[in-house]
Amino acid sequence: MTLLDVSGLVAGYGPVQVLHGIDFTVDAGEAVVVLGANGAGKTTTLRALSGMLHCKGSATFDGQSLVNRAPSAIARLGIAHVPQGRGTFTELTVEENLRLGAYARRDKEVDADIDRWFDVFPRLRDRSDQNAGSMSGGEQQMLAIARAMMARPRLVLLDEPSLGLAPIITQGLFAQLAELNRELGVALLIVEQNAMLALSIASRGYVLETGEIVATGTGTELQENDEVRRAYLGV
Amino acid sequence: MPLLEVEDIRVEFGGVVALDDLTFSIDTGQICALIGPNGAGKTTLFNVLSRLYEPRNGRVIFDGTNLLDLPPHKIASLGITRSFQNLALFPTLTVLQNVMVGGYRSGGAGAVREALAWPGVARDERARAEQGRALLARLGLAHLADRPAAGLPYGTLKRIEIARALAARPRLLMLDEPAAGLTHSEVDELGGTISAIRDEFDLTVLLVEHHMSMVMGISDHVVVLDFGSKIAEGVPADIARNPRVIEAYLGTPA
Amino acid sequence: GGGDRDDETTDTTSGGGNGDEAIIDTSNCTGDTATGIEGNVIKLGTSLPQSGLYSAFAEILRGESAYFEYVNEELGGVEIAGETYQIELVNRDDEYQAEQTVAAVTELINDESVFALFNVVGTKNNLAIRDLVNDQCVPNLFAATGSPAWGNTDYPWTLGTALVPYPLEMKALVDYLSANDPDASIAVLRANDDFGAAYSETLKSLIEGTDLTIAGEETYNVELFDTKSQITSLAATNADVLVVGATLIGCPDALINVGASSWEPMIYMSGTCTSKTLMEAAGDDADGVFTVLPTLDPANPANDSNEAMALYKEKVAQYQSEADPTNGIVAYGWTAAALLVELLEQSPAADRVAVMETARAFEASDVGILRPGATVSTSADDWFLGETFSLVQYNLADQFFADVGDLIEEDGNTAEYTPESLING
Amino acid sequence: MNTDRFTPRLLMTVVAAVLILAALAYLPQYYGESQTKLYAEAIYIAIAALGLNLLTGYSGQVSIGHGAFYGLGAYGTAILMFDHDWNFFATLPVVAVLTFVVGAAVGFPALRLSGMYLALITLGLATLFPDLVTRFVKGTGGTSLVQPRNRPVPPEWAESFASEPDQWWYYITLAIAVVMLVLLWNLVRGRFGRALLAVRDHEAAATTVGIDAARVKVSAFAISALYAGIAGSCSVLITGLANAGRVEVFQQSIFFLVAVVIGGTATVIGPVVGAFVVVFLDDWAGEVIADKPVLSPAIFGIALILLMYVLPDGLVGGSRRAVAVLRRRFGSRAEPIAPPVPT
Amino acid sequence: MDLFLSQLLNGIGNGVVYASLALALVLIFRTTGFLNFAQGEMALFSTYVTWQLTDWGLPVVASILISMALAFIMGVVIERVVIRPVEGGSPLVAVIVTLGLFLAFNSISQLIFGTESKVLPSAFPDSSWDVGGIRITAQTVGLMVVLAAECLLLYWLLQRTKLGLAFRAVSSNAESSKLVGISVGSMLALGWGLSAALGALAGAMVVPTTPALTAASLQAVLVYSFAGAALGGFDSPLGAVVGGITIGVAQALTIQYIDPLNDIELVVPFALIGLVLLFRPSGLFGRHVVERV
Ligand SMILES: Nc1ncnc2c1ncn2[C@@H]1O[C@H](COP(=O)(O)OP(=O)(O)OP(=O)(O)O)[C@@H](O)[C@H]1O
Ligand SMILES: Nc1ncnc2c1ncn2[C@@H]1O[C@H](COP(=O)(O)OP(=O)(O)OP(=O)(O)O)[C@@H](O)[C@H]1O
Ligand SMILES: [Mg+2]
Ligand SMILES: [Mg+2]
Repeated sequence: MTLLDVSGLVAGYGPVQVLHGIDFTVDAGEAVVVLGANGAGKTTTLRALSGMLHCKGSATFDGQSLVNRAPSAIARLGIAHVPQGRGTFTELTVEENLRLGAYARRDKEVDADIDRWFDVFPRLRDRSDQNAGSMSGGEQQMLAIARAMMARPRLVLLDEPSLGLAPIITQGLFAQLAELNRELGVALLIVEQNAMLALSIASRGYVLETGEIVATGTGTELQENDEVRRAYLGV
Repeated sequence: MPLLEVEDIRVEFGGVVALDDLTFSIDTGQICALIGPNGAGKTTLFNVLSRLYEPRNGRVIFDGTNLLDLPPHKIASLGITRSFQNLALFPTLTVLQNVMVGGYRSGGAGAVREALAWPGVARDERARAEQGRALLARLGLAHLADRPAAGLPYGTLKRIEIARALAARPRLLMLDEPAAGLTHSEVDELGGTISAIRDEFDLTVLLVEHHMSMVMGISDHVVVLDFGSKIAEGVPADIARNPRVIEAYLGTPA
Repeated sequence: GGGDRDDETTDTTSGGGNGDEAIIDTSNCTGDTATGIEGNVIKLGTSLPQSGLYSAFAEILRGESAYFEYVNEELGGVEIAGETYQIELVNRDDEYQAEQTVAAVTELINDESVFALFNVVGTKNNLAIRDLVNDQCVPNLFAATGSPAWGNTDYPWTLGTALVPYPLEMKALVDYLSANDPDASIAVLRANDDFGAAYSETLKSLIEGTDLTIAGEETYNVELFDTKSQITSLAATNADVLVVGATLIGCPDALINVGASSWEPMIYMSGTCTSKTLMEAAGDDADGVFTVLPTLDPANPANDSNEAMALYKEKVAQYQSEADPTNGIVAYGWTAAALLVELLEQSPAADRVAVMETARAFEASDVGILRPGATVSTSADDWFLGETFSLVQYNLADQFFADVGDLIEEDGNTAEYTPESLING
Repeated sequence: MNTDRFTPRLLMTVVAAVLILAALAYLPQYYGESQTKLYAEAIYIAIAALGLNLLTGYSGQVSIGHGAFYGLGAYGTAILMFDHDWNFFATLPVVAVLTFVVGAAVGFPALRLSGMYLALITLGLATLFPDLVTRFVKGTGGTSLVQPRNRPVPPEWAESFASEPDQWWYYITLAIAVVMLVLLWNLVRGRFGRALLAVRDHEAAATTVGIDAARVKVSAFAISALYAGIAGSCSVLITGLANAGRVEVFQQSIFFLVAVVIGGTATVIGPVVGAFVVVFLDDWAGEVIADKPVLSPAIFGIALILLMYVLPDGLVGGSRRAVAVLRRRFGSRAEPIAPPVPT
Repeated sequence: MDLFLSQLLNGIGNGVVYASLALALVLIFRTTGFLNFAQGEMALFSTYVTWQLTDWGLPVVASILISMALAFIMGVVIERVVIRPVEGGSPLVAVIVTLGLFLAFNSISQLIFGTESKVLPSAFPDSSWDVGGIRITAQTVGLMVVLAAECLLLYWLLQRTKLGLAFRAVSSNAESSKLVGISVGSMLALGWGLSAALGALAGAMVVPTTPALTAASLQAVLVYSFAGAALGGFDSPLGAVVGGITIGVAQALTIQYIDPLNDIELVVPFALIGLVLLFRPSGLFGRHVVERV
């Protein structure tokens, strides 16, 4: 079943158009990767989907249109976003950041979930009372991911989740994402430069170049595409 | 001969020990990589070297001078500049202006003379602009010179930071995760650029990076931090095999 | 809008007049001294705060307008040397800011071509324009404060109003104390400006040679109106008398603070504080407070039988229905307007110099709601009006000021009691 | 920043400047005294706004207390002229030094503060200054008003265009303003201006390339104080007096800030345009509802709010946007549309 | 000694007045992240409304409550209508807009309610007690009780509730707040509403300590309230109270004991703030935020 259905999406900044009508889908419980060079429009795509940018075209999530819906309403539909630049609430503590992740939830299992993500990123547990703004770059990246997960979303938009993470943490993170995806059926839309790792957990991928999708296919198909190998896999 | 000697540097924040009596040195002309898990204290060390953080104890000797005796704005004159892990550009300035700020120290005429358009002021200004354009061209950014910095792609911004740091004509260039957010091919290209500018500008480079391909590819020497202390040091090939480093930092790729 | 440069007629270069021989030196007045009179209309200008924090003074304008409308409509106008003129009053809002007064007055003189300025409000505001009116030979009539500065003979074109000059208030107090409590100790609360200085400096000079003593003095910031700590400090002196050289909300604030302490001095309060709203604000603590009044108290129902008071209330109700006639500020405006009409009618010619000369040898009684029998006058060596008044005491039960003793007549004496620097500073 | 020597844009700027100057110079020939005065007021407020823009626009430090420096300048000039019979022009360097030094002295502790804490300290300054004046200045009639009588008279050679003193005063103010504008222009276009913007945008990064952020910020504070001081001096020339009430000082401070924001922060010409808008808007607000003067502040306030809606980036930013839109519409040149860049 | 105590008490009496308005400032800062220059004038307007209600014969407490409710609505509407268009833009623009509101509110209050001063009855009894020769008024005690309650309530709201967390999130990072599902617009409107209501309460508490309600009633107080809030730290309710009281006491003691500073006693609070901010740039109780590079 198609969870996210995007077609003809156009978005940009003021007079500058960045996305020139892109189409793609994410099925329920699927993990999809978006590859693309610097400035290709990956971040723009994710921001448009979570309502942070004015956009045209069509994008539906579970049958509901996302176009020009308020970001907070989109979040409440079950879409979480790990933004590029992390979007930390710098003046708040680590724990408060995580609680905010669960803002739209009404259930009583928030504490249990915090614990769960503390297990994934033990550094966060050690620093649960530290001001998030004073954490190291990688620590904040962990926080951003954990915060998004706290919403128990149906779809997570991850914008370069491995940015600034140590290799060992990156490996753990992707293992965890794969598990979430497998066990809980959380759909993932991952923008990632570590293409090898990302494709290893994804079922499909898209390649974005200057605002247009130029290639698509399953993980293995892409891994065999020469263009992709040269630019994104470094082999 | 060491250009920079870090001795017993200790930084604490409340209960957190960010640097735990760290000691190491970098030889002139080296590319020295500083790696370690998140929160190991790499950026903190950069901040100590730029005098943004005050260490509890220790000394930092750069070419015979104790850095810790100087105010932050004197560090650049000594020959140390850097890029930032979290982008630190001047978003309202154009790309060229950003780089020209890097050349602040060259040909400073003083505000009064500038206000009076004293002879020489315009010449200095032109020289700075020319230097800026040359650096941008060197880093493949010439076409962006008159664009405002805000809104450019992440990787481009990182390169502008390098250009700005170079504009101050440093002897030691410190780069904090310059390859973050780049694709594989871009990472390789940047690695090449860094080696090349080291040679062209006679630099010593201190590099923090989580892209192991780049670290292993271009560095002469690697220092590994964990919890603020040095856990290993050596040539890249040795470090890659060091079990402690693998356990704390590298992991075993799936 | 812009006017043409070419109709400039007055010379603006010279210094102040020199008031001894001819009262008014007109040698520099090159302009048309009948400017502002066109046909049977005489145009006057005023500037006062109508917006901002001091806009309560705008009520003066209602009192003035009521009187002028009454004169224009019912008496046919003001008669000057056999001709009758309708009065037109052009007003400007200066927010009580001196530089705005200057701008407003420049405009009134140059663009509106008023005959004279009338009842401009505020000491600083009038000081700021006194060179200007001197230079341009425009009468500035009834400058609306009790500052002693209006006695400065370098400025013959500025005439003070019929408020009691502040120094005379102190004279009345000292006289009263000398008679009733000759060795009283006096505590002084004063505003931190020239206004406060007028009280404290006159008082100090007047008690020289008497057995009265100053027990303490505290200044308060007029722009803050808060006197609590000052009163606490003065209360510690336990003086017999408190002089409140305060204005606006500072007056009731001081009274309330005295009431809240265990100190029970006789209180003398500035004559500027007598408005109904301020007295109401002081509540119970206003009982028995002394002050002076040059006019009848419009809030005192006993005065309603007075003919002038009845006329005042009737006409205000008729012409300015939004105004509250029991508000002393409205009553003040009415009386000032009546004085002006009286002055114009006494003038031998509809001419600036003639009017100003009349102003310098002016005598009037039973004008507006001035006290019956009270005469206000000026002469060559007495530049002050408002020198006839009563010492009064507030009666809380009936909410009005009751006279204490007889009418005080100090005509021509202000300059004598006032330290020279206050007049010519 | 135009590093090239000669561009069509520069030519247009020069032509526009000459035209505007010509219009300003002709003004007092056409208008009467009151109107001339109003323009002169706009011009000296522009001087203060120019300086404040250096602080608020370029250096990012918000001050709502520059009315105090303006007052200091006004009193400096007025007292020297009145008590010591100085020539107006002789007072200017003294005022410049005085306000510069006091500005630096205030700017120094202000270094540690930012945002609203700084705004607050400057508000304190605006509140305190009138009290100090009331306390220490005994001027005309014992009040804090100081009114020099020796304002400069038009010299003979100026007879043809400034026969009236108010015209002469206007021209003096205009000349001072032009000089101050040119000086500031030179200053912000170059290394110093860039350093200010850099410190504002990212202080740590600016420090690491060798900019002494403290020094740069204190300089900005001191220079802006100097500009406000000179504006105050000019106000004495025009109004003939120095005065400082709490309301006045606060209002002046607000006028300067509003002029900066309405005109366009971090642009050279913006504050000048803004000053004219503020002065004439205020004048208009006082007259528009003649029988309800009590409403005039409300009208002024609401007009400000509406202006901010229409021109959130100020008049200069707004007109740049308008030009960009026109260019795109008529596609005359395929020049990339650069977002507002400081000039 | 008695004199000292009396002055101390005067200071506290004034200080609680400053503190009550300072609390409203803190609330708006915590909830929306900026400083509302119109805060005092909005409170003034509400105070006039309270006066009008008492003048129509309503009991004081009821008038205050109604006026607070109206103020809440007014705050929400102002945020929605006036502030919304400039939100997310340059903070300077917002400053100018609140300055515009400041002017508008002052003058509209005068237009509607007239320029004559009004006497606003106090919510507290007019009694006082003599304690060892020092007079303590019910007014001061009542104000302190209300303040303590406000302070606790605010602390609880901001620090202990989900709503409070959302407020803090919005003022820290509006964009991320949206991403976690917080309706930023509603939070801002709510913040304005709450602080307007608190301002209405403050006005109704403060004005009866002065002789009368005029258009200038809150302006002098507001300067001290700003000072108090700065001293305590703009983001701390407790700081606002401590800061306000400190300023009041410093002022009273200066008037009594430092004669050369008479009538320029304002020097003292500002010197105090300068000093404190020099050592603690976020005020006594303010949270210092580290921005990393
Ligand atoms: N705020 C902005 N204003 C103007 N242009 C922008 C802005 N943000 C991005 N752009 C432009 O939009 C294009 C796409 O940017 P986007 O951030 O989506 O790229 P990306 O694929 O995420 O790349 P990366 O994250 O590696 O930088 C780029 O050319 C960029 O310059
Ligand atoms: N101001 C501060 N207050 C408290 N803790 C701090 C502060 N600054 C840094 N830290 C802590 O010090 C440790 C070292 O941080 P640092 O930024 O140097 O890490 P790093 O090695 O650069 O990590 P990364 O690879 O994630 O960038 C981290 O755990 C961080 O949380
Ligand atoms: Mg991106
Ligand atoms: Mg780091």
